[in-house]
Amino acid sequence: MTSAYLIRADFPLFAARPELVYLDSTATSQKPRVVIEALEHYYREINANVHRGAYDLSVQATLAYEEARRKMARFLGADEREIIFVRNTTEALNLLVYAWGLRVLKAGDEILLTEMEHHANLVPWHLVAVHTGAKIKAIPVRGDGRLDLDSLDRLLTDRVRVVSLTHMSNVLGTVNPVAQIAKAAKEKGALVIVDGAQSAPHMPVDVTGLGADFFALSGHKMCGPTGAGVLWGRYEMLEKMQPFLGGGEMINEVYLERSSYAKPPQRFEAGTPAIAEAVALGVAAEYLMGIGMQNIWQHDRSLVDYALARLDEELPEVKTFGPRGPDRGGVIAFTLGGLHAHDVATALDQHGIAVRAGHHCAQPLHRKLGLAATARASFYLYTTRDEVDRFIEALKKVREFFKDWL
Amino acid sequence: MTSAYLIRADFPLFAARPELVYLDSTATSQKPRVVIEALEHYYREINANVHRGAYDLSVQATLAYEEARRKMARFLGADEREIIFVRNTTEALNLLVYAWGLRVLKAGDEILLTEMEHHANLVPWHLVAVHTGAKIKAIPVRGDGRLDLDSLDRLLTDRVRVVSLTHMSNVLGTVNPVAQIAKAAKEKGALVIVDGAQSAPHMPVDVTGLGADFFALSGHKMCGPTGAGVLWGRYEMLEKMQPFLGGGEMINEVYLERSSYAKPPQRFEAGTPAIAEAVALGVAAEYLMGIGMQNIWQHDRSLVDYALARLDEELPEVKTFGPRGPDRGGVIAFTLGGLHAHDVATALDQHGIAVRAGHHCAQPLHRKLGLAATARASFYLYTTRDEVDRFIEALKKVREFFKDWL
Amino acid sequence: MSLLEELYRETILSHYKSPKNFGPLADASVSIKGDNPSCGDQLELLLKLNGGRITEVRFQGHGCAISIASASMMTELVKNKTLDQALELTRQFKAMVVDGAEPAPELGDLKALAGVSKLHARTKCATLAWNTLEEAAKEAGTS
Amino acid sequence: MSLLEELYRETILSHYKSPKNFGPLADASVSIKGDNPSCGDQLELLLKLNGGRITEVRFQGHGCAISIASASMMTELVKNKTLDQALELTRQFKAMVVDGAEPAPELGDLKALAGVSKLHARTKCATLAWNTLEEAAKEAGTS
Ligand SMILES: Cc1ncc(COP(=O)(O)O)c(C=O)c1O
Ligand SMILES: Cc1ncc(COP(=O)(O)O)c(C=O)c1O
Repeated sequence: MTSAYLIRADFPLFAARPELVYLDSTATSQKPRVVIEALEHYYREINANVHRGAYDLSVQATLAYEEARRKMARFLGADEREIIFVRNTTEALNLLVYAWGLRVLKAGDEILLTEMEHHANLVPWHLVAVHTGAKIKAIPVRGDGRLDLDSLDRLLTDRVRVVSLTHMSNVLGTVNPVAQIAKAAKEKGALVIVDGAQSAPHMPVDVTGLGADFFALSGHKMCGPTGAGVLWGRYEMLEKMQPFLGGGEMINEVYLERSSYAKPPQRFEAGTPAIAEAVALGVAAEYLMGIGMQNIWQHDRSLVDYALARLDEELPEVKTFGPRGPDRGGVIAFTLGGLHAHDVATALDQHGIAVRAGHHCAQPLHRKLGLAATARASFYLYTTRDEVDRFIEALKKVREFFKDWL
Repeated sequence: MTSAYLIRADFPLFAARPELVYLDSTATSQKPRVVIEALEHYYREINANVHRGAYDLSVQATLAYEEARRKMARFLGADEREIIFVRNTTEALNLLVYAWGLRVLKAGDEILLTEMEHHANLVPWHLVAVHTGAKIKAIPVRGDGRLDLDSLDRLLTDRVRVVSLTHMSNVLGTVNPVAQIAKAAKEKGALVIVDGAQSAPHMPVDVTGLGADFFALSGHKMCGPTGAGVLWGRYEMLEKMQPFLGGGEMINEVYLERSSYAKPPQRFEAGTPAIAEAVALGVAAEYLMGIGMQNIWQHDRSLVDYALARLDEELPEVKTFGPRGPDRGGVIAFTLGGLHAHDVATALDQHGIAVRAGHHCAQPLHRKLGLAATARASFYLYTTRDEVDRFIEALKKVREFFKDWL
Repeated sequence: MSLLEELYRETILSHYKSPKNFGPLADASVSIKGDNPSCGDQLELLLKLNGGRITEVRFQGHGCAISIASASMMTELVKNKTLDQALELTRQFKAMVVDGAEPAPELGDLKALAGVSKLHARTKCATLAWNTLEEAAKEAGTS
Repeated sequence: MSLLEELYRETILSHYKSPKNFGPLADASVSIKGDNPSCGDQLELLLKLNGGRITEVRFQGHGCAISIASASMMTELVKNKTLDQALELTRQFKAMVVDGAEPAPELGDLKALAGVSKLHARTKCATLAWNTLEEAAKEAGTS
């Protein structure tokens, strides 16, 4: 990969804040200049509403928007008709719960999740469970931070109608063997939904190869603007699905008391979309493809291996979570002695190191770890080895500062 | 108001396209420099995820986001805890349908709409009707483009649980007497929802004065970016309502099989919001308040009166729709002889005039008018009298061009 | 010649005002509805088939000059052609109005619509009848 | 002195490690739970009241040094005060940690938390116990 030291120059925020060591890309990534400029360019030169225009400007806006759809299709190895623009992963998963789960699931059906899910892949299913009587089960997480696949045979009963799981944990960094699980699930006739919020930004994703039915991502975590994400779905599935939000653009004919619906993807994009944001997300995907998703993955991998080795060696008071090995992305949740994660994060912030503290929207996983909160450092294509060093040196100072209280 | 000729200078798109006469602000508005710069500034200097941060950058992002909420509260005369950020009016109305309509309405209940509703305020209710057995009724539109209020007594039965109507029609320009209708509806114990997509950008709105329970707007129509809108709701109502989307940030406690919810407005903002867009929408609202909503309304009013007078006088082949008088905003839907609206719009576009053609997401209203489509010209704070003149001169050329076929 | 003059010629406007083969068709073998939801234009295409050949074709509905003229000229062109020939003409027509290819001589009068390729906003109008024809051919193939 | 040193002093860390009045309280007149959903901190406040006076107060739960120390010192301060006095102290405490006001002398040791006003991310931690106290006072007033 082009050196992270050079890549940094593409990100204006680092120039504006030269002292900052930003280790919270798992929450949201920084944005390269090309993405910010794409927004600017859109608003300065081609802003108009899409689809409905009979004039040139609106045609240009529509072309830009549909071009972004093609770029996202290329990014995911999908067909452009399978790309639905949503706000974020959360909306994508809710769309599935409302348009499919609430309509199809029945009492006695089972929903199989994992213990490492983000709230975005838990809370919407609770709604389904309450309203339909379907039951939620979860694949356990083992002590090493990997899923307990031995339990799969037992859990994957004939009653399981859907398996919805994260591709990569935002706490443990674990990359789950989605293709293997999808295959087993498909054999049971279950639908497979992948929460790609953390995988799409950090590794090559080929949705057809995964064998899943749906894949959700958030643009803001992959160098795109806030407000735009993607739900990918197999076209046969999308065609069968009822709409989620009702309104303009997703219809065919509307009467006062009834309406008929357009084909996918329009069926699932009601109202004026986040046009500029989708366009800029397309630019972000192109930017990442230019650098190479495999290169980004290798970079994340090498930083996390380096950081974990140094932590193990030099900071025995630090406890980290998640697996070691090639199935581990650039996320490190950790604790320092008996200190609370918030106090550690505040102390690191005083040294210019931005890490997150809390349950990272994964309360059930934290409960399993026996903790209310962890601190979390995460890496991305612009993170340098130098920054990892600064993080570790700062952590040593924090340990020193609190030494009587660990 | 500061002259529209001066205001134009705030909008970069007009400098980039000096020949363009943009008459489609009803679909989406152009964006002033301050709004584009707010996005840029956000991404270049303060981008981080909100709410969850233990570090300074995230605190700054959160402060900017919450400041935007306060600005929108000021814009609407509301309390900041009553401002929910959504994508657009469409999402706001769907939120109400899912979180309230589908849960509360029963067979036999009635939903009262109007014949001039946008699809965003029709299609979601169809879902409720199908699933609950509630019945949809509509206040008729009279020949002059106003609502037939005489029918209100008859329509507003004890079975009406909700009255949902547009504040201003995006086709007729009619401003509906919402306060009066809300009062009558409240007397019957019905909930009142106002689609403010067209009113919020163009006139002063004081939600408490309106007497409604909910009010929806789209940021992109009021000088803000795409991807951010607002649902305002009375706090007592919001407090009683179940959530819509489930995910991070809207929860209190999450277990594998159940969850409890945060207070409003967080309860209704699941996942990473459109942060930069919300921040920029706050800047847009401030920009509009700086110019003065009453001034903008007067400006729209004077342009529409001028345009209608010239059309009546000089283009008898043009038929316009909607009321004449102080309850008419800056929107003119029209036909030219027997020509199809698309052909008229294409011809106008060749003269640099951007108008929309179609049913403008109001098929039932067009059916009532006996037309499949109309052309529509609409005005905003940056529209000059000179542009109205150019529109009318171009329309004359179009008439001349098609004269044998009118 | 302006784009407007290039497009809205006598040919097109007269087909618009007096479309050919317009109206119902009793005993149609296939009838298919097409629409452009973004503008509300709607069209129904009715075909009588005999051994893979279009022996009768009519259409009804409403739309702009471009969509109606395109439908009207299309019905004149495909009548008495085989479905395969009609699909080949569809390909040629789309090449002209979508990709801006030189009008194939087989398209005859339809070359009057070549200007649409410069008006992206209107390609959907010009292709509505043809897309519907493709749907009809699919339906005929499966039934 | 760095902000870190200003904040994490002996006072605070020792309250964190050995909180006062921590644990259950049998026969509490009011018990109220408070939480910071954004970080998962949770706290339960238990009060025994007698004629508007707080005769016993304890808390339990988990949180960071700032939230636990704040709760611990708060319980020491409000014990044997009337609810009205406790609410006035709450006002003074919030003025200090939210608005950065000079610590009121009545706050005693709690002035050790004054630095929080410079750490916006942590004001919620410092005020958690106090917000819960306000809720408890509301509950006591209505019951
Ligand atoms: C009256 C009215 N309601 C709702 C909408 C839908 O707005 P949006 O597409 O931003 O959700 C519009 C805009 O087209 C409108 O004019
Ligand atoms: C695994 C995972 N799923 C879902 C989400 C939710 O993403 P968003 O907030 O963009 O909807 C996140 C991000 O926090 C995540 O890490």
